[in-house]
Amino acid sequence: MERRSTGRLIALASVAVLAFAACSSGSTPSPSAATAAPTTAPAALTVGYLPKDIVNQYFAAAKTGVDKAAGELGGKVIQVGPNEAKADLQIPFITDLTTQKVSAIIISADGKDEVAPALKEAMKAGIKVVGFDSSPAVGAYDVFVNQVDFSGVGVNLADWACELAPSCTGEIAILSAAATATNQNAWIDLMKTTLATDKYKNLKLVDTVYGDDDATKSTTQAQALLTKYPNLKVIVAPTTVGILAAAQVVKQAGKSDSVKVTGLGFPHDMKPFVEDGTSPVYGLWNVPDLGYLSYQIADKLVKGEITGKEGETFTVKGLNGDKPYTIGKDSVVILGPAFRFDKTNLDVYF
Amino acid sequence: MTTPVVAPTAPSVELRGISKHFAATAALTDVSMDLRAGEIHGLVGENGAGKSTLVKILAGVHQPDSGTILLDGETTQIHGPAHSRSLGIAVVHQEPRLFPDLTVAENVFIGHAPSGRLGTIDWGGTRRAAEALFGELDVQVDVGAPVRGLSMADQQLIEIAKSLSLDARVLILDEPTASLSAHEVERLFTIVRRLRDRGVSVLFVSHRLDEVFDLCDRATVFRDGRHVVTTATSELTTAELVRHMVGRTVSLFPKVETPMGDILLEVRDLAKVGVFRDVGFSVRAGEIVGFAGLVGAGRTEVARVLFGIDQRDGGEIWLGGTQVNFANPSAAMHAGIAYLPEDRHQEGLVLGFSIAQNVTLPILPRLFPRLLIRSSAERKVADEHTERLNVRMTGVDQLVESLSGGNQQKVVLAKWLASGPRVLILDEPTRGIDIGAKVEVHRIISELAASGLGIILISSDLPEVLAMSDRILVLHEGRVTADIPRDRATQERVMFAATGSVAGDDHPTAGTQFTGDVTGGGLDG
Amino acid sequence: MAESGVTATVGAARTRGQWLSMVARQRELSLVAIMVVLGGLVSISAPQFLTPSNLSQVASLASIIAVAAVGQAIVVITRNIDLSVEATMGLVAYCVAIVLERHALDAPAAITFGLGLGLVLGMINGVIVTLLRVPAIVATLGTLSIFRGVDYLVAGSHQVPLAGLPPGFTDPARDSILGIPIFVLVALVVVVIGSVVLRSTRFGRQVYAVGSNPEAAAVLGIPSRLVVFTAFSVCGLLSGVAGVLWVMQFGTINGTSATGVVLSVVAAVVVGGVAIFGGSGTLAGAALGALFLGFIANALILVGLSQFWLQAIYGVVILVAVSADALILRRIQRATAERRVR
Amino acid sequence: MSTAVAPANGQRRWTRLLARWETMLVVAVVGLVALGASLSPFFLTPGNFSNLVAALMEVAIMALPMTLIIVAAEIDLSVESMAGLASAILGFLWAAGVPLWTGIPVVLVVGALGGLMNGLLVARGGLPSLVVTLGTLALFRGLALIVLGPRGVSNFPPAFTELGFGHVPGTLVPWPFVIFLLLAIVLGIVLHRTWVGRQVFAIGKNPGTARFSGVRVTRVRIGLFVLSGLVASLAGVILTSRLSSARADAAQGMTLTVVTVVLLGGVNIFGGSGTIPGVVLAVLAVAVMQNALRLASVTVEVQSIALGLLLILSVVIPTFAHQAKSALDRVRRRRHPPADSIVHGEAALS
Repeated sequence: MERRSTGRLIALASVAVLAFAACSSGSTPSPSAATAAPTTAPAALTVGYLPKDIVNQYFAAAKTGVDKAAGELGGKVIQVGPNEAKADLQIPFITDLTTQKVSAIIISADGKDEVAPALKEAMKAGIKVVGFDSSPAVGAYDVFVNQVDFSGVGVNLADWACELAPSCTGEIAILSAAATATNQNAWIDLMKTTLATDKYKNLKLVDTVYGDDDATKSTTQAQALLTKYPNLKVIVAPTTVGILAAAQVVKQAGKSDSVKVTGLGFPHDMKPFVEDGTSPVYGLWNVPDLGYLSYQIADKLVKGEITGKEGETFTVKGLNGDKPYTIGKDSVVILGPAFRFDKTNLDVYF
Repeated sequence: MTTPVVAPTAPSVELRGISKHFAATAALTDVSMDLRAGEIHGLVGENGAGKSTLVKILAGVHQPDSGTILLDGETTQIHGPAHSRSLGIAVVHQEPRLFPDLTVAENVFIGHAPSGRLGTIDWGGTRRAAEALFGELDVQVDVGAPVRGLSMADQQLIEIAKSLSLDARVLILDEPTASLSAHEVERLFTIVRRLRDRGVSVLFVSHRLDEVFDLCDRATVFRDGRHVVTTATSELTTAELVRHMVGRTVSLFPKVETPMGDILLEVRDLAKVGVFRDVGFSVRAGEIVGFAGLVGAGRTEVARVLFGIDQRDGGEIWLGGTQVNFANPSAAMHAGIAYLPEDRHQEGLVLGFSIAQNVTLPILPRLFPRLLIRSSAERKVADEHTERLNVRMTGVDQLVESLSGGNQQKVVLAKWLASGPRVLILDEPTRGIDIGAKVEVHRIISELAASGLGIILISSDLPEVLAMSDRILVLHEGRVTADIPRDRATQERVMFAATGSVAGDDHPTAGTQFTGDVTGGGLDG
Repeated sequence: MAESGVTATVGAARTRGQWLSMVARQRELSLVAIMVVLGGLVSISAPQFLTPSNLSQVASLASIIAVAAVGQAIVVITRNIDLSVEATMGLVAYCVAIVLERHALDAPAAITFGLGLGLVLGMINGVIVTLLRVPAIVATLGTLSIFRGVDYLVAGSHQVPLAGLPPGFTDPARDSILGIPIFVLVALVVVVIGSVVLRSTRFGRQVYAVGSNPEAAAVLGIPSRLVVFTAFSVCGLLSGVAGVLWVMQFGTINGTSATGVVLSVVAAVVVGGVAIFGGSGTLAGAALGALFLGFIANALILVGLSQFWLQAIYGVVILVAVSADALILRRIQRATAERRVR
Repeated sequence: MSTAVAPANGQRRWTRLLARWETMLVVAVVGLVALGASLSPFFLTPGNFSNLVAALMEVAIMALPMTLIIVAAEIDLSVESMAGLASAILGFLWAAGVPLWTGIPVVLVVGALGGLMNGLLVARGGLPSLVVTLGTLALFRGLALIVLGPRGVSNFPPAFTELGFGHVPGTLVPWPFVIFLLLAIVLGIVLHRTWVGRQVFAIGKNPGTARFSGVRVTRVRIGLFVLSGLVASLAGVILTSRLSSARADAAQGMTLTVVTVVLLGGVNIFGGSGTIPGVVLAVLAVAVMQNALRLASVTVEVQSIALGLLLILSVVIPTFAHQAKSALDRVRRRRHPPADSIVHGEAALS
């Protein structure tokens, strides 16, 4: 009995392995695997690209821009990063990049203070630090590339909500990322101040919930919103994960007509919802450009063309209509205004 | 060999000249006996008489070295347990092997449940069949309830029902009453008699002679692996039966007479609900007090309370003139009590440890007050005590699991001697160890007594108790039924007391109660 | 006299242990009862709680966990545990999503593939535990990080969006038949089939036997290793089902999908009254456990009690459940002990 | 299942194999260092070694009491949440203006109390530690979230940050590593050189005998859980300091790594055997591996796969060595039976 069963087990086991191979072949090769060990001495520009986490496609999109720039300027990019957006997981990568003496680090901080000490160490070691997307603490970077004019986003969000709510009236709710997320909180605050103005007096912000940029949590939260506020008009989700979850929930609940979704999202994700009217209007900045600009700045910093001091100016071909960028307070550079996606520009796609 | 008997029926099982050896030891030598359809046949004998070996042979666990087995007159080889079962032989063990989480019905039919369409188990059928079975036994059990929570007795009934479900022709009960209360025993008997009347041949292995008389039509006595006699119980008296059983003198190390000191330990009206009560006795320095009685009579339970493992519900314990109450074993240890437990592997030794580590385990805190273990000191202590008991070993760093049973037991003894006790409680100190080691252990025990320790010797080996003890305390169903001084102690006396029927002149000590009811009795192994 | 004595004893002997063990066996009922009461209380402050739409949403979400919990329960009943379920779910979810996005397979084929993959991953656990003799907790702790690692490896930073899935693929997540959400039906089917198998087949009883008393099982010649292997395989298969449901529920799938789910699954099993040391428990219990936890989560949000309380309440629920089990068991045993010699 | 006690007769070989296991670990560490050196020119730089250990210190520190607990045939899954709770409370108190020299002791006391709770439920309540600590895993995390909510507290004084991130003056040795070493030495001595440790082993191998030998089993078990809770909260403090920010989700998911490291160190999951040096070596092995792979820009997913395989192999190898051994013994015994079997045969008679 035992012997026979043993035989069977082995047989099954081998089947297991085969079927397994089937799966991996049926799927994408990991992009991060593509960037394998380029750790020869950094004669050419070697830049460490350190996103919040390596599974979020937002950063994959940004990296396409980084790679583009690197290609043009003949530099090397090492992508490293945790598979969870957690600061304690991000720090070792900073220290390792420091050890590797990369010329520059392009980072989206998982926690502005958490990563600061490590980044300062890196800067001490003569490495240029460019923050993008989510800022490290001031002083822990040479330049921070802000994806968008923050106050602008606040206004935009309010405007879109107003536009989608029938005659700019009714209940609206916000589905944000983590309650700790610096960007989202800034935008939400600005949005609130905007809502306070007379034009929006009939919009009632009933609730703000947090989906932690996690598909599951965001979905649950969105569902709860629909249940909790039967006559909700608009869900504003200033996060790519949140807006997608919200749109799906609304669509699946068959409420695409009564409840609208807006916020910041990927055309790649949102296209179908623009088409079916669940989310006619939303916005985002050009993420690849964000990566592109970040690398350009890193390059300039390393080559000493700029130092990151407030008031310095520089131009990047193909961006900002070839007009010069000016480094602002706290060495912040602003990519540009968010742009609006709707039926008119369904073809714009990244 | 077999004397002619009343029962008219032909033998359903017959054993001819069965012999079985384990390595050097002869377990059974040229045993012949027969078992008839519709009879209850008692099989009695002391420790090592060979009863269990015979049972195991019938159950197919062992194959005889020589001799033949006949079933209904046909020579049969029993290849294994399964085969034995298929031949219609069912064995009910002292401790049933059931699945606590499964229902009664399922335990009865596990493996051979009636299956309905699609080969799925037909629970209705199973349930009905089980109810029918218990109906036949005239027992009302909720066959739908899980076995967990059922008493040992009820579990045995399930085992019996199981054997019925396999419609066994031969039912072997291996010491089924050892852990049953009088009432449960009575119920069991009622059922066994019913089976007998339905033509099943029952082999009833027991130490309780009165049960044998009460239940069996015939009885067979084994001694030292040999068949002594088979006879109708009606033609026997208890006294004769006992003589058949213990008709030998065991060559034990003679006890050295030692002067008694003052009273070390005194126990008054000790009680634990549902286990024992009104237990009172005293132990003097240099005295060996033997505890005789059946399994479940409460001997071990008393010891556990004395050692602080269990808490008493009533009574007083006086140690060296001061009243004591032990919250845990370490408290008892510090007060100078040591307890060599019954189960060497689960309670006596840490098998992964070396001899030294085992010996010093109880006294580590005392030995190394500054926490750090100095292995030199540890070895010294271990050497000292193991040499005293001359444990056969390569050194104290040897792992205990590589020692023989006897030497392991000596290590446990050494461990407790190392704790320097005033009173030493020995629970079945010689169970399962070879004669040689047995004699040594006996020598050690009397030496210890001679050195002024008070010793309580719990043993089911009656000759041992008789040889070693200055006084024998007999427990029966949780009460002291006799307190017999050495000079008056005989096997018969002790045995009668253990059955609750005390010969007139053995007055129990104060606080003990005499109970007249005669249920269960005889020796225990 | 003897006769009556007989019947009397057994009858008397059981009564006390009996109702206690009955309570023990009625975990399902008590869970339902609590949920009803809870539902009533919540709906006072949050009327939407008891609306069909809400209930079906909650039930659908819970059904995913329930399916996985059923698999887990089978493994736990055999005195093992499978910590790798969430990784299995995640990997299956992504593989199914990706083959759909790349049109490698059509929906039915993809689903079959997903279930197959789950089965295979379960078998891998089974082999490691039974053939390589690695304690289940260690083995599945290992495969947890291996499967998850493979998931990341396969997925990278790619995310399969809803748009990547064939139209209508996610419909089952909201559709219902005769008012019963499809997910709930799936869970029901799984529970029913599983329960029938466990209750009425040779294998099913062997599962309990192996967990309840391994020695006795060995004596009866039950092929323990084969039973355990099968249990792990089934657990993998059901994790696969859960993974597919996950795709339908959330539409967007990446390498991190289903992270952290194992806690809810094991919690559901424990709350469902399955003994962590094997031998007892029902699949219905495990499923109800999942539903119960789902209800609490939803109720908290609706009552407006911050979701931060959720974790703490989960913890308390688990502790209460396990203490209750132990308490009842102990009472039963004491009830027995008190019938010993006196 | 997991907490069942291993067959006693296997113990001897276990211990012998463990002796070998440590040597295997040493080899592994050396091998990994060599690998690292070959993978990256920066590996053997002094600075790298401090990074290498720093990244894993909280795990390493929590692994030490976990070793004792698993040796005693229990397990504590709640450590990560306790660390998180510690971080949360510390942040809460600091934000509330409580000075750190008061806050830290308070946090440590909380840790001890949490451990006490586990201990009482397991040792007195007789509940399986696996489930109990699963419950407190959720409970403690919940409390952390309730105490601090989603916000992070980060304005800690630099001196405090120094504790977690800084180095021993004049060296590159990070403070947490010093704490880890001290704790390892202390617990190593306790487990292997004192009678307390001996009692822990006795409980793990055979609780029955331990009890009958006057070992205060309940007390020891409770003590172990208290220690675990205390050290977990200490790890929480260190993490908070290293990240210079307190968060309710701190240390989330660390328990798996802790248990993995302990088992990797050769500790028997069924209790009764294991060594602190083994675990320390395992910590080094894991730290070196992760660092080497990071430096070689091998992505995190490969690391988690490698970790899982290591874990399984760490059990498979000894098991099979053991089986081979006992098979040999059986053959030998069949040739000439030792005294034991005779004795047992005789015992079987009655």
